[in-house]
Amino acid sequence: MIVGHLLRGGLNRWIVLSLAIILTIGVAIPALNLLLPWNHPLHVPTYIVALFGKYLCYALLALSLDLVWGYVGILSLGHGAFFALGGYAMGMYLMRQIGSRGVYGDPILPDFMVFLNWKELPWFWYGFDQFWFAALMVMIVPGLLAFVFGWFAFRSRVTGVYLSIITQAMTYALMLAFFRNNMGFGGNNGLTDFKDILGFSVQAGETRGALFFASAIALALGVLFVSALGASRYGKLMIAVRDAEARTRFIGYRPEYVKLFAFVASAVMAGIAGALYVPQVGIINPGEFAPANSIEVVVWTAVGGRGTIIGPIIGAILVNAGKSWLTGFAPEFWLFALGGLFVAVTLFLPKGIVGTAIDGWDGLRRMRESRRRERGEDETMTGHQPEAAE
Amino acid sequence: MTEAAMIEERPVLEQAPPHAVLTEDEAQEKRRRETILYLDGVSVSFDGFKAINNLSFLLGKGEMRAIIGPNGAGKTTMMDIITGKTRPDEGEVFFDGAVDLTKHDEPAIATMGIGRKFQKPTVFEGHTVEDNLALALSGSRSIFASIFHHRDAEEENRITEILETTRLSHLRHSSAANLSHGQKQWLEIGMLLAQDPKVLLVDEPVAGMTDAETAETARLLRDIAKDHSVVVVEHDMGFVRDLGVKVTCLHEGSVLSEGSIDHVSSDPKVVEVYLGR
Amino acid sequence: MVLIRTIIAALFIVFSALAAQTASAQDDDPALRQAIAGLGAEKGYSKLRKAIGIVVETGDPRGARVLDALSEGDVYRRETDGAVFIVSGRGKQLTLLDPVTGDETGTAAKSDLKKVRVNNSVRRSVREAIGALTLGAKDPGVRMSAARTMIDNPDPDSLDAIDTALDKETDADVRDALQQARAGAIILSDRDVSEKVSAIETIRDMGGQQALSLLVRARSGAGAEMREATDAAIASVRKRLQYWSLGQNVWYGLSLGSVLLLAAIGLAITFGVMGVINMAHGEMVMLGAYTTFMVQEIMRTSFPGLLDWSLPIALPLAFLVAGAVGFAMERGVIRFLYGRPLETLLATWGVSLILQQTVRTIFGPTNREVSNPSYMSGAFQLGELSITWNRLWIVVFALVVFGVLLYAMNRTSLGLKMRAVTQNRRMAAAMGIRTPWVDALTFALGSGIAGIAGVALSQIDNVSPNLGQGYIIDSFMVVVFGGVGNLWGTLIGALSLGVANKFLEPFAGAVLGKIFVLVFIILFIQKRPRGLFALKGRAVET
Amino acid sequence: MNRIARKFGFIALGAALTATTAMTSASAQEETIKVGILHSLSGTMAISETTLKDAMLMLIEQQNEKGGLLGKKLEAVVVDPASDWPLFAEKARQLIEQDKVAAVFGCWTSVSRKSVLPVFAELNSILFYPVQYEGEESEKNVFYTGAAPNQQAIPAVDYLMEEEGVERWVLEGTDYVYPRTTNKILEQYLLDKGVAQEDIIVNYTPFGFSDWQTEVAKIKEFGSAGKKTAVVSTVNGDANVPFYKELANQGIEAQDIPVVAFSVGEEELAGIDTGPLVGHLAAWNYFQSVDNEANAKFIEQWHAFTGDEDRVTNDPMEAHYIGFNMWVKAVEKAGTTDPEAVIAALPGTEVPNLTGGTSEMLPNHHITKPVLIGEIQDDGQFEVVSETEELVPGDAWSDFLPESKKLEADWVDLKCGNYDTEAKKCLGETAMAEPAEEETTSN
Repeated sequence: MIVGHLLRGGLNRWIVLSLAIILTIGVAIPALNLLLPWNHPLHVPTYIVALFGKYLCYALLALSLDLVWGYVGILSLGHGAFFALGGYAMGMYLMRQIGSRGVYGDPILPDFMVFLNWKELPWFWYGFDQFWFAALMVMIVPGLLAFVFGWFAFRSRVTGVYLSIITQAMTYALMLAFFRNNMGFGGNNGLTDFKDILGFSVQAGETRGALFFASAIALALGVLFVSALGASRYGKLMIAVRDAEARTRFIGYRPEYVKLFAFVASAVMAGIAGALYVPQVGIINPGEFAPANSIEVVVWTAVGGRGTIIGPIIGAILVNAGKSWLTGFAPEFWLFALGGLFVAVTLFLPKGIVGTAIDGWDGLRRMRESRRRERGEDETMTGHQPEAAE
Repeated sequence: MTEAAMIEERPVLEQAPPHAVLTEDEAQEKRRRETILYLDGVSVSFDGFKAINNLSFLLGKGEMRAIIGPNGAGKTTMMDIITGKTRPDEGEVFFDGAVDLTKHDEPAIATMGIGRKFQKPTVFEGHTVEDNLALALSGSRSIFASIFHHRDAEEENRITEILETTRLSHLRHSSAANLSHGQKQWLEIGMLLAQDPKVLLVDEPVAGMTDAETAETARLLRDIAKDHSVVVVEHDMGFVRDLGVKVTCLHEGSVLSEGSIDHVSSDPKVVEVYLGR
Repeated sequence: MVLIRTIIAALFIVFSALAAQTASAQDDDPALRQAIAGLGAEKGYSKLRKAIGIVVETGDPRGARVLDALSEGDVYRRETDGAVFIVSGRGKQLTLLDPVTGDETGTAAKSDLKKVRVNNSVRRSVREAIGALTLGAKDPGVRMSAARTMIDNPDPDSLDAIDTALDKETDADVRDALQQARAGAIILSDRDVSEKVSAIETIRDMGGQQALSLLVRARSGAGAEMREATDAAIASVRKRLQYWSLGQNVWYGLSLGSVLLLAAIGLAITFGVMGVINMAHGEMVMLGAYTTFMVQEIMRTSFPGLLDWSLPIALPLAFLVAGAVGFAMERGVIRFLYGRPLETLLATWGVSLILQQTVRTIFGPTNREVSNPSYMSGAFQLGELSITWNRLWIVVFALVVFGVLLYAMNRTSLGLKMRAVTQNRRMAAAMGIRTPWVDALTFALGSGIAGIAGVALSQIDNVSPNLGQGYIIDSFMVVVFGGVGNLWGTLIGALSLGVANKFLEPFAGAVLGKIFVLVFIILFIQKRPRGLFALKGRAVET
Repeated sequence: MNRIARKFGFIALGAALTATTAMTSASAQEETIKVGILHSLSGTMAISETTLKDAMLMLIEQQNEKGGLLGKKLEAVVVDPASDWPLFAEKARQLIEQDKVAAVFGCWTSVSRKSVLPVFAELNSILFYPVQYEGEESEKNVFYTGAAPNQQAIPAVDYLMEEEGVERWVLEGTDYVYPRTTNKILEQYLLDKGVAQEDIIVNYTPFGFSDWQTEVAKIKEFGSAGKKTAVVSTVNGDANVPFYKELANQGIEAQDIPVVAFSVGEEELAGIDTGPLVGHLAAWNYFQSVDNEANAKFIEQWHAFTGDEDRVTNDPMEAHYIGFNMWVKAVEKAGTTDPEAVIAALPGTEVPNLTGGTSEMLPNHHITKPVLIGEIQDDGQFEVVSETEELVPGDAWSDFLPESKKLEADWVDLKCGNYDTEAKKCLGETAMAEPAEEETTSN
């Protein structure tokens, strides 16, 4: 699909430019970190690499939410669940990689199982010693959950607020479940103390750089995927379902499948984001399922501008950079700032930063065109002119 | 697509007893086969309120019919039942003489060839006029097909054709959100046409239109009726008269009167509940 | 503790009267004085317990005063001469009271005094001792309490005292209690079998957890001949308890349900009726709880006598505070967002963060103490149901709030206007209703109700900036489950979720129980996408 | 989607980039020694951790009044990890890498500590962790100034057995690693002491649990079996207030069923009316009510620093007091703040604690502490009813867990946090280096 999209020349130059920027950052930041000596003025500290790696994962998560919220109009308050599930799948692989280097030296069982007196590995931990299996699960587990959940919810025509609330119930229930130590996922402490990924130490600068680059690639692919999807007939169908679901049904489409596909694709994207996030921050625990986290993702997307492709990316990076900065600089004001930002964005920038900018530009262009028309100039030059008033 | 849907229905046909004497049932079935829409003894109620009460309604193949009736007469509910949005509590609903519509949902019924225009014009406001029609064009409704779909010349031609029929050619690239009320009504009718349906259900097509637009719409519908079956629900008696077709008047969920416009409008029952006051 | 304090208060009245009559004769009982002096002499808890025994042996009811003070930690020894005093007051300079009479005898610096340390086992001895000392008191209420204490702490050694008391006892209820206390003491004693068997019957008829505990204790020490009778009695008591435990679960469920109802009912207005996804709802509850805290603080410092009235006083204030914040929120933020429900979610979430942090800045991040007034403390028995007063009050309160709200929505003109505006804003405006005003008042009403809920929740939960967070998700579940826009749905939804939760909890555990309830709600919404009590009608989807 | 919009987007993206880079380049001043404080100031843990931040600020201020350290002033760097565990790791990295702090004092929950461990190991810095915890850990870069299970739980159980004659036990906890481990240790300990299996029940509730009716009724029923019963509570944080309120309301008095808690201190009691709770117990290494000069002075300073006479002191504050003084002493001894030198200098360091003794940093990076059992009083304070004769050394690896019995931590001689005394080797990293033939079995 993506290839076809490229061949058809569907890529406009802004998408190309954003891809270029993402990939440049993906290469430049690790390179500046690894190749320059620490006292070089352009040296990027490891701290920044880790921080930006995290932002890139958040950006991919926000983009995945945008796919369902911005394009299909499903406000999911449970996207953190897919992110966390992807993260857990990766975390399980990383746990298995520890092998006998755990504190108890058990070759198979992770530490938390040893001190809970588990004698053997639970069945759902099988296979996670293989990277390919874990990588598959990173996509399958969130995708499957989204499929089952969406299959029921969309077929029953659960919409709007009701859908939002039950997605919240879903992530809340998962959080409670993962908090249980009996579940076999490490309870409240989650999975930590990772050593290797694919044989490379997760602490090594090179691995960090590679993970950072992988995150940038994943984000770039996400941008490509969403823009290709948006430009296809299916993309138009998503907008159609968002704006007039009943109409699509009466011209023969099944909106539940339109939603389901977007929901599953989005969950898989979120899962991948989670999987890249975990080795970079070094921990995954049930707190990631907290409903508040999912709401925050919604906020990033809203701040940047939903229904646009770079909006959620910008939103995720800006809000999180603000968070990193304020929680270090003026901890007491962090929540005031965040709260104020939500209120301000919904009141003054309902379409988000990017959406508002588009509107502003459209208005400007229309004004210029009408002025040109007044001057009697021909308007054949544009194929996309706004409607000519009769 | 329509073919496929009908093949599915064959077993229903075979259930009819193959043998001999023309019983009452068989006579009815024969009558049914000649219709495009067949409603018999249909009732539906919401919370005890009977919206449709033992309604029987037949629409012949290629026929255009106007339906009138006061608010709450059950006009929209009848359309809901035909298009699969509402399930009747009892009664039979058949399409094309053979397909039991009560067993299908909206998208299935739409792909069989029943198109519906809503009371309130409903188009995709986030899309251009062209894209609205493109989405409605008959063809595969599968999600994966839509991802890899590429518009071909034939489709382009079809869109151009419909734009001409509905007189929206000059607005081809405009956003649907910027259309006037009347233009939206036409676009919606155009989307119906793009589906290439056998039956069009048109709910209040001229509500909120100027007289000129109304006349234009009547002409458009008559055009369409040449090769489609059409049901038009309308309050505007002048418009109904303009259409010049058989009229059914509904009241409290069942048929009050049926016949030519002159017959119905002079029916004392109709005058009492609807026309006069 | 409370119980003992009341006994002492009653005793005090009795004895001050007595003391007045026979002042000089009894005032200086050297045996009692000496026994009391022993309390300060010995180090170590076991020796202290022996000293308490000596005070009891004097049989002098006036010994109860010093013993009570001892268990309260108010008995000190003067370092210089080893004399024992009851001490009152705080700070560096303390007032000394005579341990026998309670009269003031001077003051001393804290550094000159050594506190007589007590622990639970000492307190237990004191409690038993006071029981023994007060069995002969004048007031039947005090005797009853003493008898009850003896039921709770059966001791074969006290049999003689009980028998003496029984001989003199005239009050029927106290006699029954004494009989039970006696039975309890007998089955633990080494009396003969026939006496024990009849005692077991008495205990069996008494029923309840207490009886079960006694019987089980008796069984472990019983000989073969006793075992059968004990087992039968145990089985009979257990069976009765089982039936009651069903009722107990229903009660727990209702009381949890009423908490959910209280938390959700304001949301049923702001979310259910107005369609605002009000994520700041929990913070309104929190504001109500902090209002209660403020009221109690003021009461405590300025009007200590009114402390028990703090809740009734806090109710209207909490309503006003939360209502005013709600009003400001509607005017400042929400009114720009009607028709965009999902965006109200974001804005109100922002407001909730700001409110939380504001409260954290003003009151600090730690829990604040809100005490239970006396009428909300403790529990009473209804058959074998143990019903705590605070839960009972909360159930009653939740139902009253629900009733009042239902009345306000359905029977008052404001309620009529509210419903008119939410159903058809333009039509309502056309009819001359000032819709912005009604919107603001409706939102203020919903918030105010949340504030009232906060007053009640402050009685059972933490009063901290995070208070609201704990309830917001549950509240939404209740409203969505019950059916948006339907107050009855909220009531039924809250109570049934509460009961379901409490029936699941005993065998699934608290966490799994809650997960099951959540999964159930998710599945239920598939079946009825608009909740339990959805409004049906001609589809108006287009 | 539109062109200028994207352009706008890139500007914003650029702005975000520059903002983040700008903040990293805030240059460190050379004259001060920086000390990182990593405690949540918002979110669910703010309730406990904010106090510790204040305590640290006070300690640093006092040290500066005394003339600082190595002739330099100390400078506190406060960050807010907002009760968000991955954020703890990020903030730790920021403190060490960007702010170049000499040591970090912080964390409360186990998971926050686990989250920052790899960061401290990688960047080789020092963390002082002030909270009682589940043990089963000994890291080169971490110094545990809170209690290990043997410094809290076991003496408390001993007290209940001996003094109160308890024979039946309810182990009630929040479902996370500290209660799980503590309860496992206690269960084994009780079984070893001859308590029958049916006289022990273990029960877990979720975080922030607020409806305790069923659980308390269960305790009451369990307690009515004719044997003296006690509850050992590892219930955490916010769940405690409703727990104690329900206990009081259902009439469970300390004289009948005492509750001994390991996570309830003065700070937690500040939110409860303790009248009905008099006599319930807690086990800690410090109580505000401890009567001696050092403590009186500390409390006075604390009240002066916070400007609030009602602010209480608690055990983790004392742990920071000890930890900070140990660090100061070790830095003076090493003559540098270089982590490697300070880590080497810390074991063996002795400083006075606030309960009248002298605590010592042990080679396993835990410290020696007295164990105090206190009963709740109606003024929200504890009264000490029992105290260990000598200081108890913290044990990183419990002797009551089969897996950790054989493990030993010693960073002085063995240079290992988990030395297997049976296999005579250091587990973990070195196990990797050695050939995998002699793999340890999981039993």
